[in-house]
Amino acid sequence: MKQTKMTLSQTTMNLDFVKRVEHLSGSSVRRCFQCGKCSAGCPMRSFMEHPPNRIVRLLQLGQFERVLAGRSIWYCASCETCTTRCPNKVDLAAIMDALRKLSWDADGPSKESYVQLANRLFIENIRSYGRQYEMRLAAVFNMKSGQFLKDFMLGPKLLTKGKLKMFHRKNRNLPEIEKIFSRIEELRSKDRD
Amino acid sequence: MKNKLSYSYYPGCSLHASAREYDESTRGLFKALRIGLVEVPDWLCCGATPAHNVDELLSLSLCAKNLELASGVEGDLAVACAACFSRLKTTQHTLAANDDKRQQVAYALDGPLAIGKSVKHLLEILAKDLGLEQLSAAVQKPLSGLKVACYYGCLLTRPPDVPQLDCTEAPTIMERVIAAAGAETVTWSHRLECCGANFTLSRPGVVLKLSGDILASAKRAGADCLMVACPLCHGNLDIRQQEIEAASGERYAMPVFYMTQLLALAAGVAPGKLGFDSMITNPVPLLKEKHLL
Amino acid sequence: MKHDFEPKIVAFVCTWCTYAGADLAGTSRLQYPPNVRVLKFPCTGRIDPVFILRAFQKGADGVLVSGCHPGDCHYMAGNYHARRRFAAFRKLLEFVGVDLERLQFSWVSAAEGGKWVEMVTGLTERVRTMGPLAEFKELEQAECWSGKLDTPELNEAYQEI
Amino acid sequence: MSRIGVFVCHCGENISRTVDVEQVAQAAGALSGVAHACDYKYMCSDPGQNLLKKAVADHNLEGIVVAACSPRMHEKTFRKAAASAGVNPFLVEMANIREHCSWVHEDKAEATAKASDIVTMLVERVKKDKALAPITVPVTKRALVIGGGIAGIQAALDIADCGHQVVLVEREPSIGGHMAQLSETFPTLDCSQCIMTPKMVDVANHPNITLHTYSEIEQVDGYIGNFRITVRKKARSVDMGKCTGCGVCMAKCPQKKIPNNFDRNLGTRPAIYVPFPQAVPNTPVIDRENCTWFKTGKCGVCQKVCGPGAVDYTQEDELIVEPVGAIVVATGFELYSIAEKPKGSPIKGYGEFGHGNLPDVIDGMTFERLASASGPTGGKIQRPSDGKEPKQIVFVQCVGSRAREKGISYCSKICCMYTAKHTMLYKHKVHDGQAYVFFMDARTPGKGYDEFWRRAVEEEEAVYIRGMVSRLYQKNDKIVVMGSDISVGVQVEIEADLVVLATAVQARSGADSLAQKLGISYDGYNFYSEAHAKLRPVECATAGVYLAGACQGPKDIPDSVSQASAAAAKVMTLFARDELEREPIVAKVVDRYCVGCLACKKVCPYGAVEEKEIRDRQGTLLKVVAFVNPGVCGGCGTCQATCPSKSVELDGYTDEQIMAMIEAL
Ligand SMILES: Cc1cc2nc3c(=O)[nH]c(=O)nc-3n(C[C@H](O)[C@H](O)[C@H](O)COP(=O)(O)OP(=O)(O)OC[C@H]3O[C@@H](n4cnc5c(N)ncnc54)[C@H](O)[C@@H]3O)c2cc1C
Ligand SMILES: Cc1cc2nc3c(=O)[nH]c(=O)nc-3n(C[C@H](O)[C@H](O)[C@H](O)COP(=O)(O)OP(=O)(O)OC[C@H]3O[C@@H](n4cnc5c(N)ncnc54)[C@H](O)[C@@H]3O)c2cc1C
Ligand code: SF4
Ligand code: SF4
Ligand code: SF4
Ligand code: SF4
Ligand code: SF4
Ligand code: SF4
Ligand code: SF4
Ligand code: SF4
Repeated sequence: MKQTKMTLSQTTMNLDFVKRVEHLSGSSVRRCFQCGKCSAGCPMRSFMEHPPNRIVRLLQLGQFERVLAGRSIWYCASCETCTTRCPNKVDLAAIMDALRKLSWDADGPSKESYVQLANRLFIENIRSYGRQYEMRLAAVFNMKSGQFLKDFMLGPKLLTKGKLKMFHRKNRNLPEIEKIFSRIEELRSKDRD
Repeated sequence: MKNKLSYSYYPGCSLHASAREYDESTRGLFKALRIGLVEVPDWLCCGATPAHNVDELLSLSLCAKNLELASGVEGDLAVACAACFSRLKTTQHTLAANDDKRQQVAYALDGPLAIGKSVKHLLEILAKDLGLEQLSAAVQKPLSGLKVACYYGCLLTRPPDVPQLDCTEAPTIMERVIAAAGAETVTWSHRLECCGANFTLSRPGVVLKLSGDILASAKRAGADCLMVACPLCHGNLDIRQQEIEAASGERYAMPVFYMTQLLALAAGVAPGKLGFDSMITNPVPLLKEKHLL
Repeated sequence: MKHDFEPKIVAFVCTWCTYAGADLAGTSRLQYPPNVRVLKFPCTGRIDPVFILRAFQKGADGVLVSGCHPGDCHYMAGNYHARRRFAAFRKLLEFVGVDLERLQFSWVSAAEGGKWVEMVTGLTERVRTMGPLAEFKELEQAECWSGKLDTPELNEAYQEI
Repeated sequence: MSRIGVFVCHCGENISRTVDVEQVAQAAGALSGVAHACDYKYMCSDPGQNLLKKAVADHNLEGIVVAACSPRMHEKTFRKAAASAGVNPFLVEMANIREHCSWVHEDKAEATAKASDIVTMLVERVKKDKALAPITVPVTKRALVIGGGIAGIQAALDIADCGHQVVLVEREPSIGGHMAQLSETFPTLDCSQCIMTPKMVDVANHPNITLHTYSEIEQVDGYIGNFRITVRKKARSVDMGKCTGCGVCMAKCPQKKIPNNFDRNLGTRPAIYVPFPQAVPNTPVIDRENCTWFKTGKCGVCQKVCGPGAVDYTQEDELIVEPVGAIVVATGFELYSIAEKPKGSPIKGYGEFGHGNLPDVIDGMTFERLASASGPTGGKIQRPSDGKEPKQIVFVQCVGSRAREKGISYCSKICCMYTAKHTMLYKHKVHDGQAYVFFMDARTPGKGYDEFWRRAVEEEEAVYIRGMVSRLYQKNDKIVVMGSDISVGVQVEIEADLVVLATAVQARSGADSLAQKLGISYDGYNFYSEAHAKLRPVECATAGVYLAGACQGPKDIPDSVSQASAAAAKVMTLFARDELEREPIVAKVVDRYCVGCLACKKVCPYGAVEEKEIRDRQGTLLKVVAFVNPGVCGGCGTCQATCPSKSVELDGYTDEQIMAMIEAL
């Protein structure tokens, strides 16, 4: 349901959330004066329901449900255009990162499952192999997202061009990698409570 | 020609697979320029966009680990992929400024951090360490007549205080490098626009739109080909080019070269070693037309 | 209300802002404890930390230093210099063993009669609970500097520089 | 001092209600050195003052303490009374037992004790007081005005009309400043030239104004009332006495293609030139950098064609010394231009707008020249690249301003209004064109200002889009403007024929070095600082120097003119007297102790501390010490508290006086 009314009070504005975003991103949210320059240059604007400047605005108002509910944050390409051009050094790209992390941690209410799925697979790949194996990534993604025939035409072409490796070697330092992952999990769970 | 330049080398995941021609041409070019290149053993994925997208700490830790691994190899760290370059630089930048994060990463890596290695993109090595004069001196087959649209994408220059490779909004480093090899460069509008990046997997529609705009702009400017320094950009502009054509009804047939392919070609490396055959948009007719093959 | 201990509070204030603020407290008939003695300066920039030390030696139990708000200095920048000077001075005071709670810096403008009252009342009450500052008065007995500038000892010292 | 009189006031009942005044007087009388102590109902009344005078005579008093109200109330009254009785006014102290005592305490015993303490402290202080004589300095009734823009012109005319001599120094070959470049001016849309040129001519013809154009301030010595200004008159290469302004030289000069800066390089000028036809003075100068004769020793055409023989290649810079009593600084501003790599400017540059490499992206002043009837296009709006009339024109506000990441956080104040003006001028000239404005806020406070902006929107149909522009790029012969409309929440793309950027108003480059010569302060952006933002907005903290116009901060013409007239009024107030008298609360350095560290010089907010050399009779340098110029010292005492060797003393607030009070605690 589209919410067209906002009741503002100290209880409806979740400013703690905003503080966490500011802490994680290392960027102030308050500095934004809504010039819209970020949104003017954002290549992904047309795929988002909230333009970047509105994301910041919603944060200023402590409306984190509205921010996280949409798919906007998952459509940010981390291109850094907004951060580069913001006249107030609002690091929107970092804010987007922080929002995604918070959403991810909260097992995000976002609708954008494909992007999330791709991210998840990508990271799992690193954990199991140390490096990325594009072939596996693409195949598993298609399988899990139920789009078995996506890029059907592309696969064989890439294979013949030597661009997809069918077989891969695991890194020798996998135990170390595993340790990094588990320690980060530990830190994250500590962070959550 | 004598120079004693030597680097440790972080190819990044793509260069071992979809961007193997970038890897091969880089090695070829550096050999021709007599610049040493020693691959960092057991390097890991830098985490790329997905990691920092949802887990900054993971991204920082993976990069810090790579920097630590690289510290075991002589020479500054040469990076080919713009995305890896950006991640490594961002890691250094973030950890230098943030004690909390530094401590967390140190905990994750279980030890003191060794992240001081100087990280350099190939462009920097060619334009600054080697120098444009040396580079042109090594040219055996000038790329005369080839009109190149240099595509920077997002991460080579942004955000302003991280990569510090060149001017953020009006860089010229790619143009200078390729001009040193005798090519002509075109002035065009979309050099710094986003190609759609890693949405190629999850939302290819995005890529078709954004990369389509880039191809259109390069064509408008009269370019023969595009030159890139990032496997992701390459993937979107080259591998998806036919889809873009199909979706937009425009015909581009615009070869997308890695900068090292063109430079190595100019430096006299055998074309057979430059992976032209693995490009989707066939560059051979263009190169023949320009008498470069 | 009578107390066992009535602290002596000395206030060093600038003439343009805080002195006028204290005047305003008066014209508004606000009430505050009578423990404070006010010394007027052109500017907080004129306040030499030696004065504060001396005040403690002479029996002050608490000292208030107050001037114009940053940016409002009548002399443009005097209060900035003062602020910088006092930052160093606080360390010195701490070193010689004065509880820094006895020394308060603040900004009171000519319009802040109420804030003046708050400052004075707050400091008086705080110092009251801390009790008298004994060590320094003893020091005074031992040392005996006349406060004069033209003494032979000082002249000799200057010659040496 | 042993003969001190103490006078305790009842203030009706204001004091005596809570303070036992008799007891205070009695206690005072017992203090050592007090020769007379009494109380009285109203000390400030005539009988009260007479009582004081009489006591001085009767008891031969040398110092006086009046225990009454705040010194801010009646110190002057009692000092005057004492002076008329023959006691130096600086030997009078007020013990504030009303505002600081009787009014703020209830307990009579406590209040009385406190009042006695206060009186004791001031009795001790008065013992250390020294008689001070008011400082007087003569006033040279001539003013210097630096900068001949509208602000400088207005100030010069006002002062000169009042009958005083004015020296006006202008850096450029002509006076006029930015206003001479404007087409029409908000909020009334009158023609800038029409209202400006008569004033420029008035300056040239005024018998009281000496005009030095093509000149700069070389050196400033002295202080309020007594400045000595060294002016460098740059070599014009044309004898102003002989030149008739016929213009033949300019017509014949073969070097014709030099970009005319006055026209923002849209047009060209010869090497011998006046910046614009209405220039004052109408005497050309030779731009030696571009003149063939100066570059190669050949040509000499202008000299040959000049009838009166005014052209003189051998002229050299000339230094003139002008004695003046007051200085008005009116050096104006500079407009940030994205084309020039900003030198010394805090602005980082606008690569996303093409770094000035897109010919059809211009700034506001360039648009003024396009719209000006006397401009390079004769008032036709034509874009620089191909001279076509733009049908889609986009204005972008706040370029450089309000962008702290780009370097400047302030609002330039004039651009909202001139952009609205530009949309109107455009509409008046290109009836079938459409103007768009990207803006964040429309800042239009001022009489008739908001109405003006609304007129641009409602009647002249400019489309205002709330949101900024991220990028501009060339696409074929259009400029693509990528903006956003944050109200709708969409990206907006416009293919424009011409883009006009409202770029930031900045301080003059080199404003800081002029400030250092003048000893005035400036803010982080190099705008000159006023003594007080609200109450002394036209004075510098440095006495005798006044500010007018945009050199103090972004300003439009009405504000510049108001401030100029105010500065002139301040100068005239100063000139109304032959001598300046000021409170003798000034610092003095004791040479003997001073070690010449000059710590005092660094902290002095008034730049009053100078270096003084001490030499023996043979003239060998013994040491360098600090010297406080009493004409300049503001009396803050910062130097004294800073001096490591206690060698500088502030009269009226000496260490002795203050220590005496502390000792009396
Ligand atoms: C595009 C644009 C449009 C505008 N439109 C309007 C408008 O419609 N209405 C309006 O009210 N205002 C307008 N303004 C503002 C107006 O231009 C200024 O308010 C006004 O020019 C300020 O006058 P000034 O005398 O302070 O400064 P300036 O006009 O800058 O004059 C300063 C003078 O001092 C000289 N000078 C500088 N340094 C030195 C030195 N060291 N020694 C000697 N001389 C020196 C300069 O050469 C110049 O002649 C506009 C401004 C711009 C940029
Ligand atoms: C809520 C508010 C907040 C403000 N805050 C600020 C701020 O923070 N900073 C700031 O710079 N400005 C502020 N201002 C603006 C500031 O108050 C005015 O700029 C300023 O008071 C104007 O002074 P004035 O002398 O022109 O007028 P006024 O203050 O209005 O004085 C006019 C005087 O003339 C008298 N008078 C009127 N008619 C006659 C008559 N016929 N005969 C004789 N006497 C007459 C009136 O009684 C009055 O005493 C604020 C204003 C408001 C409303
Ligand atoms: S560019 Fe910066 S200031 Fe402007 S709206 Fe975006 S975040 Fe806010
Ligand atoms: S970083 Fe994300 S939000 Fe910012 S411009 Fe790029 S895609 Fe848009
Ligand atoms: S210099 Fe000579 S020719 Fe030129 S305007 Fe003056 S009088 Fe005429
Ligand atoms: S001498 Fe110089 S100014 Fe004179 S006509 Fe020749 S080029 Fe022009
Ligand atoms: S006056 Fe208007 S356009 Fe100019 S800086 Fe201020 S808000 Fe921006
Ligand atoms: S009317 Fe007042 S509140 Fe409204 S914009 Fe103007 S100054 Fe601001
Ligand atoms: S600070 Fe004191 S010693 Fe140093 S120069 Fe000034 S007066 Fe002399
Ligand atoms: S008293 Fe203040 S103004 Fe005077 S010389 Fe000392 S520091 Fe400067």
